[in-house]
Amino acid sequence: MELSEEKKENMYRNMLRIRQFERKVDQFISRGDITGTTHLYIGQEAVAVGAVNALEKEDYISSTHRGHGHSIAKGSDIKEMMAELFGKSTGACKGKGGSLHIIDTETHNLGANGIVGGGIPIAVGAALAMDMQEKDEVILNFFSDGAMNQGAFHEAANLASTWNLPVVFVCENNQYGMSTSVEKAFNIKDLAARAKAYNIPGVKIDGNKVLEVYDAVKEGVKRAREGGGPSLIVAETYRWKGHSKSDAKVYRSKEEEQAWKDRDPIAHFEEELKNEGLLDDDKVKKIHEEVDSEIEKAVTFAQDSPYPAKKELFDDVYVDAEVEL
Amino acid sequence: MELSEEKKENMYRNMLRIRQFERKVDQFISRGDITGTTHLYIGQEAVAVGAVNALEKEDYISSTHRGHGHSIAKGSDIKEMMAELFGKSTGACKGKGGSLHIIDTETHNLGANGIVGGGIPIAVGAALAMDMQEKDEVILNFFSDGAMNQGAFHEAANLASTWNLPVVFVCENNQYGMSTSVEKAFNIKDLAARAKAYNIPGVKIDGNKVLEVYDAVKEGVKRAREGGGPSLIVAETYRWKGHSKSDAKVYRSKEEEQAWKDRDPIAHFEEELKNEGLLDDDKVKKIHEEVDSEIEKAVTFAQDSPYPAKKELFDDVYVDAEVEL
Amino acid sequence: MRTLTGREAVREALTEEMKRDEKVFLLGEDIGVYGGAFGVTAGMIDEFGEKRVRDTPISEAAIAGAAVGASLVGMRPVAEMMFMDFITIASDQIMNQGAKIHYMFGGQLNAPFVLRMPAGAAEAGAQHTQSLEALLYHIPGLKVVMPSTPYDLKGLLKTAIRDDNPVMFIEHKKGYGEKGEVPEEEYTIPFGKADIKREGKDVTIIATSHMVYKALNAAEELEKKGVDAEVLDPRTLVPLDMESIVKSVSKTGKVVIVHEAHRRGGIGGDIAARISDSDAFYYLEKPIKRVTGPNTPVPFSPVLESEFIPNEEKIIEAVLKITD
Amino acid sequence: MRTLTGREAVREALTEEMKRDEKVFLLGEDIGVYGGAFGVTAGMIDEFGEKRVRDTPISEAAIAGAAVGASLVGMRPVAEMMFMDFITIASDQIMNQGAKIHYMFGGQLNAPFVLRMPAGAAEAGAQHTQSLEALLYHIPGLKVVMPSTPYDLKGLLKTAIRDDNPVMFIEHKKGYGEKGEVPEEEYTIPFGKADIKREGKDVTIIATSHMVYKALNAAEELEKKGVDAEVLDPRTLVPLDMESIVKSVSKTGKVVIVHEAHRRGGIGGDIAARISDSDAFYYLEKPIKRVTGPNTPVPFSPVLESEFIPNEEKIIEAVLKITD
Ligand SMILES: Cc1ncc(C[n+]2csc(CCOP(=O)(O)OP(=O)(O)O)c2C)c(N)n1
Ligand SMILES: Cc1ncc(C[n+]2csc(CCOP(=O)(O)OP(=O)(O)O)c2C)c(N)n1
Ligand SMILES: [Mg+2]
Ligand SMILES: [Mg+2]
Repeated sequence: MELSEEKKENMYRNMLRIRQFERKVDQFISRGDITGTTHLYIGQEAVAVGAVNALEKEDYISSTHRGHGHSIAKGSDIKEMMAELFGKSTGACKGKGGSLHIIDTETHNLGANGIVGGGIPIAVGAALAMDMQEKDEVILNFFSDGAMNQGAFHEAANLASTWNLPVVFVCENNQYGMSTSVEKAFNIKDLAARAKAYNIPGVKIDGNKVLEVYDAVKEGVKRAREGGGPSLIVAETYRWKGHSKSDAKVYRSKEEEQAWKDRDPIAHFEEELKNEGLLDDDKVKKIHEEVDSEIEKAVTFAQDSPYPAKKELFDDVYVDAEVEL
Repeated sequence: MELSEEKKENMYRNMLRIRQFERKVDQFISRGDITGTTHLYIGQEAVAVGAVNALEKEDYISSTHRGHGHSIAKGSDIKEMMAELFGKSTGACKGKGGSLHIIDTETHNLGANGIVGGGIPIAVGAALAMDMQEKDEVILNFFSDGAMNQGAFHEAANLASTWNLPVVFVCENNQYGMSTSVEKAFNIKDLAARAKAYNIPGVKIDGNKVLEVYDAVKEGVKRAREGGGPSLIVAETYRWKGHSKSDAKVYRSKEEEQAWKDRDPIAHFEEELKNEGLLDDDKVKKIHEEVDSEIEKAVTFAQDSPYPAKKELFDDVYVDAEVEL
Repeated sequence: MRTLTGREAVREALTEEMKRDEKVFLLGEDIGVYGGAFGVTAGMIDEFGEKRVRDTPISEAAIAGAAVGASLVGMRPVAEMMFMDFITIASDQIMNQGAKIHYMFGGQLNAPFVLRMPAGAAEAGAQHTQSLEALLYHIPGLKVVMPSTPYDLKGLLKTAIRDDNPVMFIEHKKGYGEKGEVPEEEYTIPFGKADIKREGKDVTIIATSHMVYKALNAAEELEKKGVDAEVLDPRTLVPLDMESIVKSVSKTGKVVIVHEAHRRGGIGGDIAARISDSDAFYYLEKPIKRVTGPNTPVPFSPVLESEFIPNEEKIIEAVLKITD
Repeated sequence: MRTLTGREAVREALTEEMKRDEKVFLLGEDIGVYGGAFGVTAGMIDEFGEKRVRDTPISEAAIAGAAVGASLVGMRPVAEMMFMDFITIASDQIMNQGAKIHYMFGGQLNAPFVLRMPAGAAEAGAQHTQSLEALLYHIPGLKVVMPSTPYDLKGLLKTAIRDDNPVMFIEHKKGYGEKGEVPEEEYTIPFGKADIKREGKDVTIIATSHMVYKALNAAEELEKKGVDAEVLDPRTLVPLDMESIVKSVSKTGKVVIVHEAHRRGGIGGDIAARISDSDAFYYLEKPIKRVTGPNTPVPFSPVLESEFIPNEEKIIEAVLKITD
């Protein structure tokens, strides 16, 4: 299916929004304004944006510890996201979750997950619910290479396949799980080959090309929606930053990093759109300004927001019941 | 490698030993003399015997809840096994374990396991120890189809492959995990195809032909011993009896059962050996008598043995320390 | 009133709730044609079909995870762990995911699923006999129910299924065969309400799950020895009805807590500590005694297993130690 | 004496034991060139090579299982869970396998492995901050160690590695940065010996892990208010040095137990119950108080997290409640 000009521009804008959001977060981390564990999505923008755009609005996603990109792509309010990172009461989780647990039920985002692979069975369960309720929706479940060696992946993938559930597994192979390269953690080169173990389609794609991601996911979504069951898409990409703030990146070379930066998914898409005549330098500049100002607003919102009141510690443990002290 | 006549006869004898042992156990279960949960190996004898005979004496095995056959094949004392089933202090585990936990360190059997798939990571760990100690031994890890959908299988198989460890995975596909057929629990037909997910050799064989099992396992053992890493052998077979004593077998047909019984691994091997001139009716009769009398002795031993003293409840929780009360 | 077994009571609760609400469905190993390892769901697949009585592969993490996930988008899953021991395989999904979803997401989501699981020693050795309620009791976000009688099993399971939080529903294998009165009319039992299974004035025996039966037997015997024991069954551990406990203890001044789980770190210690730090402290005349499984794995041999399981004799002994 | 950080003390113990015994090796996620998520094993791969400092895939069940298996045939694995929260993924291997192997096999095998794991709240939300010692404490067959100071971390880890049983070694993230005296000479610390970190006569504060520091600070403050607090650090939870506890309590007559884990089902309840049912009962003048993490998941927001973690103020308040 051809993408409309508007949609393409919007995808470009969203990729940039993710990039700039993460850059800002990175600054605040360095300055100590954002505390705790945060994992940046810079370098992988094409996966989130390409994949999410292949969905209908009502479709679901579920995400990972490296989840900001997914949330932004799905349309979350970045003010609430930023406030959450600051631990403020106006945050997406009222400050309870932080980066590892950003969620947005409004955009049908079932949330990030601090446990590698932990979200996969949950996504499959959500797909089961859609199937049982004969809904039209599908769920797109993000994870990265490291999660593929969790037992939870295996059990969930088998269940999804055996029950023919409407889930699309998107593995972002960013080449590392923390310091551990795919070569060290696997004895297979093509992670998509694991799909065969469950008799589902598996395809490896260039995760730095947003339209390639879009096309592949579109197909998976179509299959899932039409009752064809799950599929696995392995998008090859790279995280530019360290795993988290404490990462000195001793496990990989500057050359390797540079080679991937030379394949910047945003620059690549920008060029493509320029070639198509959809973007020019002025437009790019304008989008940059708009995105940056949007992010500044999010920052101001976050900074101006209050911290939760201490007693909120005790809220939301149960839906209905008080916490016993 | 050609098997010696003696070894072949011994394999036949061992298959029969397993069959008759289990028949006897079955009787005692019906009579209530053996209590608790017991899973009989009848119908699968060719797998245990074929596989174990492909090992050297010093090689290890690890087993499952359906483990009597593996132990007998590896050379365990059936007196101690029977006594264990009776919960007697002379049992293999001093009565502490029962059927689910029969073990025999003397024969390098790391034991049965009550948790489906639970023994797989342990076997891989044992293989790691052998590798690190530069030992010549390998470990043969038995499990059945059901275990293949445990996360533990997946994580362990990946680890074994990535670390190139000397383990041979023998999956006894007896077509069911309790009442759940392979068709219901998997969306793949050939379980050996899962080997590809770890880039290890995977082969499906006729598990009712003891020499076919022997050959396949021999190859896996050779590979493992020579540093070629793990492999997966899926032996197609059938458990004749119900899953455990409470099983009414409503999930399968009499015809299916009969078809498999017609492929009795013992009868098949007996015929083969007769054709080779290695066995005749007299010899068969003699072996039967010897096996039965051996089993009778085991029964007598078990029946005559004392129960553990009550205070033994507190022994062996720790190697060195007392249990705090 | 008619009597049912525990097994029938559970089945009836499941059946009624599935009829009431089409969002309710079951998943677990061999719960379909096999009827479950303990026959609890026997026949239900015929009534509700294989979509609502779903046999699963042997994948406990996926079972629990699927229950969590399905509960987030409109369904009301009731998942079964064939043995409670297997929660160890599904613990991430239970403890890190299901239990925390409502909280860590700031109240945006909730996970209304039930996990049913049979606990208790019944001749199957160390890995199929544990009573691991203490693990679940420790994790905020879970509700933990541990009924004894058929009446309580039924009424509490119906409440569990209607609850909007994750509910851990612990059955006892030996409770499946116990009989008890269960009315024909519909009823539910609220969480957080202990049940005085026997009134008494000399000592409070707090007993859970199958131990309630033993405590009641012990109380009969004690009666003959002139000790009038009250038997209190908390029924739900989270929430725990401390009010009833404090009331009873304030009356009797003496407490024996009975559970089958290992003593060390068992819920008995926590309950004892809560009593000691409550208004009941100043009424306590004697140390609180615990009669529990010992700090050993559960052995297979029948003679050892029956030594492991707390029994009437040991309860009586503990009571007499503080009432004599 | 020289001072080391907790992190250095753990590293030194590992290094010394690996030099002493070639059967000792490490496995875990990112423990090699990365040096571990908390830098504990930094540089060790250079000294011992990648066979003995083994980076693993993200497969906690396989990590724990491989440790169990390797320990059965001659090795002495020290496995790391990157965060203690992840024992939930490896619980079958820890609780059903490792813990029970010696017992259920009638003493034929034993599993001498160590599982190291950092616990405690440190700005990472509900799934990376738990103190789950109560779960391990409940399972017979495991030894459970939970040290506070660099001195104890080192001496107890060396003992753990030499122990012939599975040992759960719980470190605290915030303990990695704490400094303390550690002698150059070799030493080990026996299990089951509590350490009186401060002597006092008015009240016994039993504190574990990082709470020991807070208890000591609180004791300083209390001193100013005329309360002379004894601070007792059990150091090992299984075995637990009840003798020292009873002795201290019999002297002071008052107890406050402090741990970071959730109150409900935390080890504090069990210890309180054990004290109440010991010879110390008749010396107890006041209810045993617990200062613990509340029964909520750990929230992310710094203001909420610091409200979650027990602090000096709350300890002082609890002490004053029973000493005033
Ligand atoms: C089960 C589990 N194990 C370990 C961790 C610690 N951890 C957090 S992220 C991470 C690396 C994950 O790698 P991958 O899945 O490839 O995701 P990426 O960081 O590359 O996006 C690890 C080991 C965790 N959060 N959960
Ligand atoms: C983790 C786990 N889940 C469930 C069970 C209960 N159970 C015992 S044996 C069995 C079936 C196992 O099937 P399979 O692995 O194919 O072995 P088989 O019985 O066919 O030899 C089940 C479900 C268990 N013991 N462990
Ligand atoms: Mg990755
Ligand atoms: Mg099977």
